Amino acid sequence: MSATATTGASAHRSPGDWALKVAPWVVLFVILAIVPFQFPSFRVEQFCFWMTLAIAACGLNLLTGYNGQISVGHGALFGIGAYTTGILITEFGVPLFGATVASAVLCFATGILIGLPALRIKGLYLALVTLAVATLFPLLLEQFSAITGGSGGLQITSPQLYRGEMRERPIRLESPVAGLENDQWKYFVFLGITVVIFILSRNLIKSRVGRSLVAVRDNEVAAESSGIPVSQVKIVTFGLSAAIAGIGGSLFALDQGQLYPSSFTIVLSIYILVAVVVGGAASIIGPAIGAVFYGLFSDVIVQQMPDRIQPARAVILGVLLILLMLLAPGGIVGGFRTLQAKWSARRSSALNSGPDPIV
Amino acid sequence: MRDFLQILLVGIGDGAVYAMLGLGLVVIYRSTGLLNFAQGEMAMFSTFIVWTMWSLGLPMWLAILGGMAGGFCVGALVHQVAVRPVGDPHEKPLAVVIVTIGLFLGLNGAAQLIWGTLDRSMPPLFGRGQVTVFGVAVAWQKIGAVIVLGVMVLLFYLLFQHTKLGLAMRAVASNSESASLVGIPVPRLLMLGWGLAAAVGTVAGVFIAPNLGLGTNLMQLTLIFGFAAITLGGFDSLVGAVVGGFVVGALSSVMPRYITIFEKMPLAPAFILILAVLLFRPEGLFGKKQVTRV
Amino acid sequence: MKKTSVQVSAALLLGFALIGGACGGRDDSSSSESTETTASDSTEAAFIDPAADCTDYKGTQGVTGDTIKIGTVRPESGSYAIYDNVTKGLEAYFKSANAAGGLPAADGKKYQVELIKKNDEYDPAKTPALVKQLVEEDGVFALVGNIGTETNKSVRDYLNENCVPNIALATGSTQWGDANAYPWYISGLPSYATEANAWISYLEEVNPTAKIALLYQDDDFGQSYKAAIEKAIEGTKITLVGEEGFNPLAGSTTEASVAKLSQSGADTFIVGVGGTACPLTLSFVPTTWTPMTMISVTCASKTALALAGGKDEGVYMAQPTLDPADPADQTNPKVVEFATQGAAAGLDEAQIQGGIASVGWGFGSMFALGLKNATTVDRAAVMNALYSLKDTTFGLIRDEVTVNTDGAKDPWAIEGFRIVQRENGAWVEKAPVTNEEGKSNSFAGQ
Amino acid sequence: MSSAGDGVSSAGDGVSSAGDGVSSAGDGVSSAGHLLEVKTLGAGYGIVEVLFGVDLVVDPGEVVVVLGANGAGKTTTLRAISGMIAATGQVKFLGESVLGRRPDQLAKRGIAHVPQGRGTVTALTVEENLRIGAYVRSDDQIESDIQQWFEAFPRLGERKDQLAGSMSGGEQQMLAIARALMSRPKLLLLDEPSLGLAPLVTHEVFDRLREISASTGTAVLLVEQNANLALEFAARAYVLEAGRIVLSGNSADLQGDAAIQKAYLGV
Repeated sequence: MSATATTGASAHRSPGDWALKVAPWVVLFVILAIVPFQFPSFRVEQFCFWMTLAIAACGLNLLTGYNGQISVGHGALFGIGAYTTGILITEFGVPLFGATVASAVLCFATGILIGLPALRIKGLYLALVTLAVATLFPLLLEQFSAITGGSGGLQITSPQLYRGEMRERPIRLESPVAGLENDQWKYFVFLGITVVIFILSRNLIKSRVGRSLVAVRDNEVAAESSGIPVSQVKIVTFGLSAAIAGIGGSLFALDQGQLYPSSFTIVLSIYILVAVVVGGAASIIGPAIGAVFYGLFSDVIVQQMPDRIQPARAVILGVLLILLMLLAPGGIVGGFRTLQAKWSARRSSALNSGPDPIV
Repeated sequence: MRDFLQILLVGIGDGAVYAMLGLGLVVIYRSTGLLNFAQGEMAMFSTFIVWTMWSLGLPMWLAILGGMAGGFCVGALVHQVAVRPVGDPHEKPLAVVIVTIGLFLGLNGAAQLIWGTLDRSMPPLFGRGQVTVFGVAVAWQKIGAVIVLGVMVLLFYLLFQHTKLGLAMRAVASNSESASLVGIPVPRLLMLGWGLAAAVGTVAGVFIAPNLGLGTNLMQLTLIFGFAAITLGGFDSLVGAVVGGFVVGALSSVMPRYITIFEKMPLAPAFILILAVLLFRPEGLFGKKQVTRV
Repeated sequence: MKKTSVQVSAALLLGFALIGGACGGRDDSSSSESTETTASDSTEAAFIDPAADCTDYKGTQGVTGDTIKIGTVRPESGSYAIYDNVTKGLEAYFKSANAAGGLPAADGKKYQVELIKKNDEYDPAKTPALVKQLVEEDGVFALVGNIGTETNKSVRDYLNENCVPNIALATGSTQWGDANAYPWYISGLPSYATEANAWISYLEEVNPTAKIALLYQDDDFGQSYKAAIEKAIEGTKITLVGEEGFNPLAGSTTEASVAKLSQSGADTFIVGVGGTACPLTLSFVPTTWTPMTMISVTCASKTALALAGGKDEGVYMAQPTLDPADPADQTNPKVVEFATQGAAAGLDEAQIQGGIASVGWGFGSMFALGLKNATTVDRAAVMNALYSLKDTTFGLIRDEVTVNTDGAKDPWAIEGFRIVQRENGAWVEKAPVTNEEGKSNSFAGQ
Repeated sequence: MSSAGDGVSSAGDGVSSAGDGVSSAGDGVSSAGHLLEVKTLGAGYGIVEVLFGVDLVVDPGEVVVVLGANGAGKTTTLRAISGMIAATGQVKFLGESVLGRRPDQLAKRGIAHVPQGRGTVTALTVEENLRIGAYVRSDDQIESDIQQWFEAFPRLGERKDQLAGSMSGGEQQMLAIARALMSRPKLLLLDEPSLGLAPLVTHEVFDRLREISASTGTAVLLVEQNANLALEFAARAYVLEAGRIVLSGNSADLQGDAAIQKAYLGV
């Protein structure tokens, strides 16, 4: 891994290398820009859902991948973001994306609250507590049905001009651009937010703060002794992670326009975690890849499978997870890096015909 | 008062089953230091094996033995192919959590593939009969559950305190390196521990299934109660699992009926218990301090 | 490092771009702008007038030659997968119809049905994408037998705005009575409120001072029962002396609730819960309490009652349909037809007798009726046909139950129940069918 | 890699006997007679290599010590021999190659290993520790052996029902050794028994060890930093430096040579 990094950094900045570095980004952006025009509307809306999942996974990755705190409960934070957005818009008439900001703030606060016990509870025990949170969350939604709508769901509505009068109508993101349909507009808005969140989290990870996150993960005592305020770092990471998951949830609410407790069961938490580890924990783009992988798997591939073997989907996913942990614990990104490191090591050893570089 | 007593007894009966599930969790925790999030699914799977044998005409007790044997194999296999290769749970908690989640999904899906999605009916081991004590009806099934739990605890006590195998298992749990150096084949004992836990889970499943209906989601929420039980009792304490099971059973039966805030979430008392114990007394009531503090 | 990840993601994206190519590009003519249907008060004119209510109306989408495409969404996996048996029955109906040459329509042709199924795992967040896929990509004519209250609710605006029929919903939630606002929906079950009303009517007859203990499922389904019971006992001497909500997601049994209700002094026990919890509730009733017990129709199937451990003896229910497991009903031609043709279409004995697949069979039959009665093969025409049924019947509805609809005035097809009691594993009639034509919405307080 | 031999000959100007000892082992001529024979042993942790070819032999009943500074690879040598870490090279026990076997398989063959610091199973009682020590045995003398240990160490007997973790450091070390010997091994591997013990206690432990070894005929391979103590106890010694054997010879010779004392043993 470090070998790749150094070859990349120390490479001569020849135009060819530069092109090689930029080309994938260009290809990626071109693809992302074309996608909404190539698919029917329901697919584009599914992509929007994948993006909300990617954002939540990005948040969880900060916590689990970079800071080493395991949460099996991010589905609940995602849900808090979603319901906050829904309630603010429907009950208090908050503008759509204003509600997103408010959700992020509220989730940050919730994250701090959950982060407090996490100072004393670690590893598997933290996983247990968050698992319990995730299991409890849909029940909480039903318990407080007066504001959440309970199992009947929360219809997110806002006053809209309709046939000449103001009425409570299901929210929708109206496209201001003539050539774009609503779902395509939504796609680009979501894409913009997703990209900004991933870039911000990348910058965070590359910064001094990010290094202290990793230091705390790798060795708390050492981090403490080198002057890193471990408790603060852990709590704030929990808050940030929760806030990002909350933004994902908020967009989910805007995407769906209605919320039901059964969407926020433990299964959602598991899938967010799956997106992180399949894509590659502790890699910036890993969660996005994991979310796309999961989306492809559950919304495209599984739907093509014959009826009788539909339950095999869980088996496939389960076996895949176990194999991944045994063979490529770094997920897709990690596995790819390992392959590349091997390949470049072979190439360099072939070139130098010297001994393999160790460390 | 009478309805309180009636509800309390329901809770104690449930508690016996949570304790059984907890025993399995404790056995695994003691041998591998791992919180097995797939324990419930292992139990569900082997309960289906019991059901299959029973519906093929075997007597219930024989079917249960068969299911325990089947569960033992599932547990042992799971340890060999999935858990052992991952490594130390305290060094790589994320990998271990993911593997148990993978097992959770895999076993659940496999059960759906094999047995379909219809809830099956399973007769209560001790029948549907009841005795009335002071105007309160107590099902034989509840009394049976408490007795079976007692027998299980006794057997575990004999195994761990009075056999060479049990001694070896305890040695592995406490210090696997030293255990290995005195000639104990550690991997084989861990495998045995997983098999044992799954076999115990079968009994829990046999008691839960008649009440919840035998479906693939049999254990998904019950497991949280089991975890609450062993958190309260101490992750490494068999006695703790039993005491914890009864307390959790009683609380989650009584509180939702008398405290409005818990009305729709019998799981909440269990959750509060887990959080409070881990925060203020992480070793639980009967656990050893060194083990639970990470 | 960065380079690597980008390459991976680019490769993945390229992957699904290829899938996109295979799926084809966007159909530019589809527009999501839409208008809401206004109620039409005219009795002469058809209930739905697509020319006035629908922009971009595609009345014959899904009909090509003599084939008609139908979609359905149900939980194939997950906790509610038991309801997949409804879909099995639906599928068997269409298979059987196809084998017999197809469904007859007003244009004299017989249509082969192509059924496309989607799995939403009972999660209303998943339903919209799948329903949109059925409508936009698969291009179905209508949805038939969609399962679940919340799942159907989650696509109600979409389907009504796009004028796509959703026929024979597998849910009796009282909200489907709002045909004025949502004319493209029609339920395939009786309203839960009508059922609850039937219980109370019978109680008034046999026990006018009944003291009821109610166990209800704490969601739309169970709350429908609760509201209807409360409304029905107004002005009677019947009282509600104990009630307990039950949350099927909470992971506990109904045992403690039953224990509490058993001490309430009630002489009547109404079990307003569904799924596995219902028969198990019966098994929890202590021997010290012997109330007259009424159970939800959703629990009446043989499959479900097998879970009661013999405690189903003596319970009552309000029954709108024939029971394929009941010896008394087995000679009825409707049951004979279901049993023989269902078996030919691949249903096994357990499914035929189970009482769940037969419901799905009825849903298929309801669609067939709409197609047959429609003036043309057209979405609005089929809906209008279903909203103007006159003294007809379909599926396994009891012969005495009259089937009539009249637009928003009477949007419920099934409104009659008889009261039966379980004796020696079979249902015995205690009160004959009472038809409550056009009153279902009033029972629900609408 | 014949570096071990080279090292000795270059260093062993004054002590020719040391060179002899190693060369005879290195040749492997008389391998049949050795209890333990280690050749070109290499081992490490992950990518960090610690041992670069260690050669040593132990004969039946013999007491041998491996000396060396902190980090020289002493503990790693023992761990590699008893199969606790992966290793390369050759390890023969009783003439059979045992490299790659698990520790429990070696324990069955007669190698007992008391690891550094934590030799006891702290969650078991004193008596249970002894009993678990006899895990590989199935004869009927286990009970009498336990009683013998209680007689030999009354303090263990007094606390037989206490958890091992509740005893003092010296008592735990004695218990660890006793537990290892309960398996009636042919070879005892001992890793720094003096670590963290008071000098008086250390002496007592070594005295006991000598008695037991002499009476049971158990060979001991000891690893120590405390050179003087160890050389008094052992008949032969190897000196390990940076993962290689740099010197070997009889304890008496090593003790008598001031230059060696200064260069390698830090005295």
